[in-house]
Amino acid sequence: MAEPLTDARSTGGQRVRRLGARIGWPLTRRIGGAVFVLWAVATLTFFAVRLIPGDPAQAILGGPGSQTSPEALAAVRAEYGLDQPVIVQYLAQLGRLATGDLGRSYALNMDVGPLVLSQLGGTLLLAVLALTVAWILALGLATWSTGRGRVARRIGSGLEIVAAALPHFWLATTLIVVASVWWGILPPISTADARGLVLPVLTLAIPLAGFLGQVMRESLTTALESPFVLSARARGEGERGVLWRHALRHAALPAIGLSGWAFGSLISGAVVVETVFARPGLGRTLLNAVTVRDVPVVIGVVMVVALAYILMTILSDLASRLADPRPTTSTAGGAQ
Amino acid sequence: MPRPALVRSVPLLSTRRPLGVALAAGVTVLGLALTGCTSAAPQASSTPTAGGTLTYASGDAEPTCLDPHVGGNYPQALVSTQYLESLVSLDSDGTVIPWLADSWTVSDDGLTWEFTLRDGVTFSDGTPLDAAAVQANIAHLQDPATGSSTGYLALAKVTGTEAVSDSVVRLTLAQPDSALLESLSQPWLGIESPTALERSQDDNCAAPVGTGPFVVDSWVKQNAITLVRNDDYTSPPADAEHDGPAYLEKIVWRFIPDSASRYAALQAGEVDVIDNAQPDTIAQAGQSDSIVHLDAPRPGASNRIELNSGKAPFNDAAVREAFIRSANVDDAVASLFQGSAERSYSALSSVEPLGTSRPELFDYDPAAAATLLDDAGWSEKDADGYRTKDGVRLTVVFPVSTNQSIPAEQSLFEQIQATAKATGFDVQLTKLDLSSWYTALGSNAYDAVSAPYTKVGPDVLRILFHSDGITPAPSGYFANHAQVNDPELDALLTQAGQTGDADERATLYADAQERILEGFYILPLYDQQNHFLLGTAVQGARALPTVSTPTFYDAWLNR
Amino acid sequence: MSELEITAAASARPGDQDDQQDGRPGSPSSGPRARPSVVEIAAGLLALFLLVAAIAPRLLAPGDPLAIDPLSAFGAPSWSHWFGTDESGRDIYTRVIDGARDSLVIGVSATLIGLGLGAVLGTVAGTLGTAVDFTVNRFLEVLFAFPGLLLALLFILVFGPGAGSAIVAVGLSTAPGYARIIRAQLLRVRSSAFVEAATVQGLGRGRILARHILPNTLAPLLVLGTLGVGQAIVWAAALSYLGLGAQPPAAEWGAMLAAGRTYITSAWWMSFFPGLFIVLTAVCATALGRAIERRMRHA
Amino acid sequence: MSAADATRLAAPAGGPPPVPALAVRNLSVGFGSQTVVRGVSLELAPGECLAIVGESGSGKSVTARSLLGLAGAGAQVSADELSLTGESVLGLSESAWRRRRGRDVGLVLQDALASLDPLRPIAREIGDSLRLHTRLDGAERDRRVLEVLAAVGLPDPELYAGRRSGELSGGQRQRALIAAALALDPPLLIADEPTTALDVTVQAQVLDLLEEIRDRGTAILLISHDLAVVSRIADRIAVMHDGRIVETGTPNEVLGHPSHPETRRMLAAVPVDKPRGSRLAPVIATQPPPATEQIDDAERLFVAERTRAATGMTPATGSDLALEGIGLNKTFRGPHGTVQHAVADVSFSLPRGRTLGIVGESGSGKTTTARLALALTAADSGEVRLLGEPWSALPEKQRRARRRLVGAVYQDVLASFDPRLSVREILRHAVAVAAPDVRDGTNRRAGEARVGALLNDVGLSPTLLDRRPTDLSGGQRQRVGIARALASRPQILICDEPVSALDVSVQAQVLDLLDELQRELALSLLFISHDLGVIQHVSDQVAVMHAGRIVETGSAEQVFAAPTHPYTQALLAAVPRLL
Repeated sequence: MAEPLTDARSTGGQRVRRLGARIGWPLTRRIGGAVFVLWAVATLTFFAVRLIPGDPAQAILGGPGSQTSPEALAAVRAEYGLDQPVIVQYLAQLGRLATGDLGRSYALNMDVGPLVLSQLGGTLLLAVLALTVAWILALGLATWSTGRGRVARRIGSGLEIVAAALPHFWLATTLIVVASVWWGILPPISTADARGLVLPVLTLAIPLAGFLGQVMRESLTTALESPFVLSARARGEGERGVLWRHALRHAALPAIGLSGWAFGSLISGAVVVETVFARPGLGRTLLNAVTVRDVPVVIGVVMVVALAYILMTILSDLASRLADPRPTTSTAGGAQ
Repeated sequence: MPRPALVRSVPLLSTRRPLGVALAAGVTVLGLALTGCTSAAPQASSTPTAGGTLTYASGDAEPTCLDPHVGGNYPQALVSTQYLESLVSLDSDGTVIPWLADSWTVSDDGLTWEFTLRDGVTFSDGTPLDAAAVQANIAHLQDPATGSSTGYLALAKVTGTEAVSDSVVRLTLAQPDSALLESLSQPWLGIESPTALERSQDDNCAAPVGTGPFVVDSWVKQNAITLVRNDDYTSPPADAEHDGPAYLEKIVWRFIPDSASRYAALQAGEVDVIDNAQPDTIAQAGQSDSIVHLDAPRPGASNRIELNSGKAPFNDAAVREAFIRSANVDDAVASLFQGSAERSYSALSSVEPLGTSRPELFDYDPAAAATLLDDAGWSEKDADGYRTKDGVRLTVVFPVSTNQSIPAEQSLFEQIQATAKATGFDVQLTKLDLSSWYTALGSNAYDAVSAPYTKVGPDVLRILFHSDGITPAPSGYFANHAQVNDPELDALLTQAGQTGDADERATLYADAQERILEGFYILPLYDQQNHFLLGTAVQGARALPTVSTPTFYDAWLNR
Repeated sequence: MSELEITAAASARPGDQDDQQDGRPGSPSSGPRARPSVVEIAAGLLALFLLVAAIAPRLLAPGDPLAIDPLSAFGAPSWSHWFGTDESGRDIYTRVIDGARDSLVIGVSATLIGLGLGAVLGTVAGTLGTAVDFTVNRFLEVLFAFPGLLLALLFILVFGPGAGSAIVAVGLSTAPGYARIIRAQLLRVRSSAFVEAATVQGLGRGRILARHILPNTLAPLLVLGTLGVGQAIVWAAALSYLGLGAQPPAAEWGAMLAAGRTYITSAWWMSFFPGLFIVLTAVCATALGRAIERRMRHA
Repeated sequence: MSAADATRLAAPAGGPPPVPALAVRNLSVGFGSQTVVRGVSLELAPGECLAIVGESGSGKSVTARSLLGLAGAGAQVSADELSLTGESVLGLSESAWRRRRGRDVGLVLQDALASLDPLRPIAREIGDSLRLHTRLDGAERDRRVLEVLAAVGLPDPELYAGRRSGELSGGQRQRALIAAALALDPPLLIADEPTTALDVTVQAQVLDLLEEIRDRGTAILLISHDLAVVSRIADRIAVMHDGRIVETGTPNEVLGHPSHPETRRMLAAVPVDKPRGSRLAPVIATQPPPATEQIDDAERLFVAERTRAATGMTPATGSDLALEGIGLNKTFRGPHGTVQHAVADVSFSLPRGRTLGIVGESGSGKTTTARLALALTAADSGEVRLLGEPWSALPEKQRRARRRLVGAVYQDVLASFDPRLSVREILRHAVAVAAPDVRDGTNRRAGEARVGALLNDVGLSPTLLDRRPTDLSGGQRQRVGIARALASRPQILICDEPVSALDVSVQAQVLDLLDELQRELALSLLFISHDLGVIQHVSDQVAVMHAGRIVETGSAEQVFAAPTHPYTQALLAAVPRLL
């Protein structure tokens, strides 16, 4: 499909400028909002982790199972500032965070920054791939089951509902048993090559595809009944053209808006999936850190996840705006 | 196909266990279950070939530091066995044999030990192994900044070191310690390069330097540790199968916490060895041509439920006995462990020669239990069928660590819960993560608990049952979970720990065990399970007879 | 009066049917009153079954869900044990039936907490002025930026594991989603023509809120709740997998599923049936929610 | 212009009878058991414009869509003949249909905003037919798109080609939609209500365009509900009713000498040029008056109350103006800090018992004026006074008590009802707001009676009381809306486009009803509409709004007979009239 733009320079330029104006101001507001959210997330996490029973100094010295001396505990408390009043610790923590310093892990003998960075890639890759695959699955099912009559529609929406109801860990195990143990075609754990990604990505993508598909199907039905689809048919457009050139784009809009939320749920899913498939990543780091009360790592991971979530939301807003350049913009939904 | 020891089948257990001090029982040592079966290789006839990469999948938690001096838990021991070596080792009969130390002597008063080091051994960074290196290691272990727990306690009686010559190092003790050699044999006291120890703790944790057959090459957190062959290796223990460098070129050491995934990975051939194998997979492996089972129960204490005698209701020996009599353990072990674990009636692991077994004390006898409870005043029953006394329900709070108890063991507790309910006990199981579990113990909020303890030799009894162990460390940690406070028992255990005479020691430990078992402080279940499953390609792998960690020095791949 | 009567008569003429878009009876607005579909009937029957299981489990499964029988452990599905037995020889069918109560209680109460909290937050944000709206919105954004599972994890670590904690934790982590939906709905209703019409009639703010805005805002809650129950059960199951859910020996589906997963290669039925019921419940809830939604939309 | 176009332009008018662009014999369309088109026959020659006129539900749109093979899922279409440009299309396969659509026949729908994909630039929409039916490459298609856009009279096609329908004005949009249908220059163009949503001046332009297209040789099938609109360009008119064509003929024949009663009824309902106060809908007393005792009671009560209201109507203050706007200004802030003057310096006065009509095109500020009059929006400056007393200046709390004096009737009446409520509840609430005794529940029976009376007032049967508005027809809904507005016995009714969404015969009934009520209840009406005919018919005074200002005001006779402002003149010139 060729861009039918007649005068790319002027109209294109104008469009870019108009788009810029539409996005520019919200973007600055977004950045302000993001800083606020990060601050609040850090604060909430700081105090929440503090509520968990257990002594951080003990966590630093190898956990509650180790046999530490009072002197060692005191030394650690002083070193990490744990003997300071909570508010001082909190401010110190904020100060460090403001300069980008995520602090030092209690349990892992390393700085949180490098740790989180090293784990971030795997999780992001997993989440982005899962999101992509979920989109492909949802779109595929929607296109397959539309315009094929009631039975196909029923099957399609039935599959979506079932998919959305699958618990991650159960799905993961079932996939392992079927694909790895019975068929022996895919490794059950993460491997260096891409094959190891298939099952984890599917595990995350299938339930998500169910959600996206449900949302998409509703708007797809609306779009297919709209006058512009009738117009397109009247021009001689076939089912496929109607679907791909017109209806799907409308159907995708609400689902695009949901992508920010979807990303958040993928991170939750990653906690389980990374454990089952023995993949390195933020989810596993988080789970481990929480169980050993490794406060700096918990805060660090949560901050990074929050930041990624915010970026994802901005991206999905941006994608919404690009997909739907109409001026009435709906904010990205955080709906379930 | 000479199958390796399925001699004793066993339970398994999972993650980190705190290790206590090793005590030394001079000469006496424990035979491992691997007796006569050091190799898991199915084809004895083949000639070892060099090269290849072995992938090991561990179900234990990933260590936070690869230097077992720091802290000191079982996962560290597992991996450090591949690159660190100790001064002495044990052979499969439990005899202490030379390793980095060629020979040793002890003074008559038992307070001075001299070790002569093996010649021509260098660490993989080129630093020579000499007396100063051993001194540096002991100093490192005893330095509070290191944060050593297991190794620190093992060396508790060592007060000084001295380099007699380049190759002779002398240790001075405050009291006689007949467990010293056994302590030194443990991986947590592996000898590291003094040059490497000079580095920051972070660096040393990331890649400790030893004399072992493999070298830490890289460690990608939460993914894998890569170990490569040490081509200049010269110091195998006396019971090794061959000399010179290892056969394997590389070991990839992975962490797969999910047991189903781990087994699936082995089935799919993605990994070659897994640990913490679950009972049902062991049973399956028994019928499989492609998977071999290696059973290596850990030394020290048996797996048991400790009954908190420090408070009601278990401060009454009759109630403790009633609980033990009301629990149907035999059937549970049979069904849950599917033949991979054998019931224990002892406080000590079956690999401990000095263990005393008293099956008749642990018979399942609900009728006797009911009588005991009636007599003890728990004669009323409430609406739910639980016994009460003075309006208080007969409640047993039982925190379960999901890290330390494998699913089959958790199910076992559920079955005990069910059978004890028939007698009128309200057993309240709570699954807790490790930190919460320790917190529950530290705050004395338990009536029953199962905590594993790995340690070479019967000295473990002193740690677990001496009244000194009731007082918690500042961290809240204590080992005497049964809260046994018996001066006579204390005396027996102290004496046994210091005597140089083997017979006397045996008698003392036997007496001590009688008191413990007859006091119904514990309900023994089975040995600490330590099962490995190996792909048939892996040949020549064995567990070291010290704390049953696998060594891949002799291993090779027959692919 | 005769003129008015005449007008009345005129208005009743058959031509006055202008809302029927050019007489296309197949249009979707006409059908939905129709009798329930097969799927809806199936979902209804399943819901009934689950309800009976939750209220009177012994009616469907007379056995004791906690009765162990180690010697018949790991039994495959058979005539005497329809769903097989678990690692302690307990009958899985009995346990699944018995678990309906726990699972439904968890699902329903978690959803109620989430919805209740969401309704309060959403309503407060939508009615108490821009400052409150701004504050609540920022708060919701913060909650959204938290991975839901982490919120649940933290909560459980602070308050200890167990079904109660799991309920509150799942409720908490679903609340922001509900709050946003409710707030959006409230804003939509608030700016709707009928609210304006009520203003024109001279109705006071409070009355409009009570009589028009809140009822119309909260009407979709039933649908949301029905859809949410299934998801809450799935969530609670995830917590059970991480060992933070219901405590033994409770026959909660998530816990059973998590326990059975260990034996997936040797005893698939241990995880299959609890999993099947989780999925069935979620599907059933979704189908019912959809059905209610359709009927409400066209009512 | 393409080559094909050029030939067609040059085609001689005479010669042998040309192949008809469209020939239909005995077309029937049914959905399930219901037949909506019964035996329709049509023929259309090239360069001819045939208009099918009918009200909603008459089957005209289904007929049109059947000609494209798009009658819809489940439609059973049968005909003795159905041919496009001489070729039969009966029983064509879907793919064969697809090849013809857009090439042999183009479709223009109502409401271009929805009929053009709002997410795609119009150039793409227009280019789609080219892409589907030709082998032109991208650049050639772009060129052709610009040609077509120019041909439909879109100024500066290059600028607009990249815009989406939402970024165009109504007229531009409709032109683009026509351009999309014309991209391949099909011999037949079917236009389904192409001007319905448009302002009158734009409507005139679009009609001009269609005329031009017809004159170029394209056959046009025009579907409309509006006789006046089609009379302007149609060569022949077919009146459709209840699935049948009841009358066909030239505009002169059909409009001048209608033979079928349905045609006559439709003609009578057109308000244009009908004097104020004359009836639009025929008076047919087919239904006896509701005669239950209860209604009689209600009636008596109502009459008594009305008498009371009439006596109490004597103004407490001396003003004889019901509603007065003085120097109203209202601006809105645009998306990027731009300021839009929705209403600028607007003053109006509505004498008691009279009707002030405000007429203007979309965007002229008339709805904002209505909101200002209702005090739903606060003016930036200026004031609205009610019965000579402050109204807009009051705080809402004080105003609330006086709100019952002002009723409102809305265009989208369905949206103005709480969806949860039945007709009975809607009216009962409305009665309760105005009457405290009913609200307290102390006089529930009186409330019920009043509801019955109101329903009777607006000519609705009490059997509708327990229905929900969604189950009513548009006319019935609007009657309920009026009943609600009357519940508080207002002295003023503000009607914002109350009949725009209605068919012309229903519109006639509603207008008659309002007229009736005004006289009965001595109401003052502020009547806002874009429809000059309606305004002319209902108003005593008229104000013409344009771009936020009132450009002309005066008595209806004066404004319509001798408009002074050029805009009013243009507006009036554009009004489609019957012949």
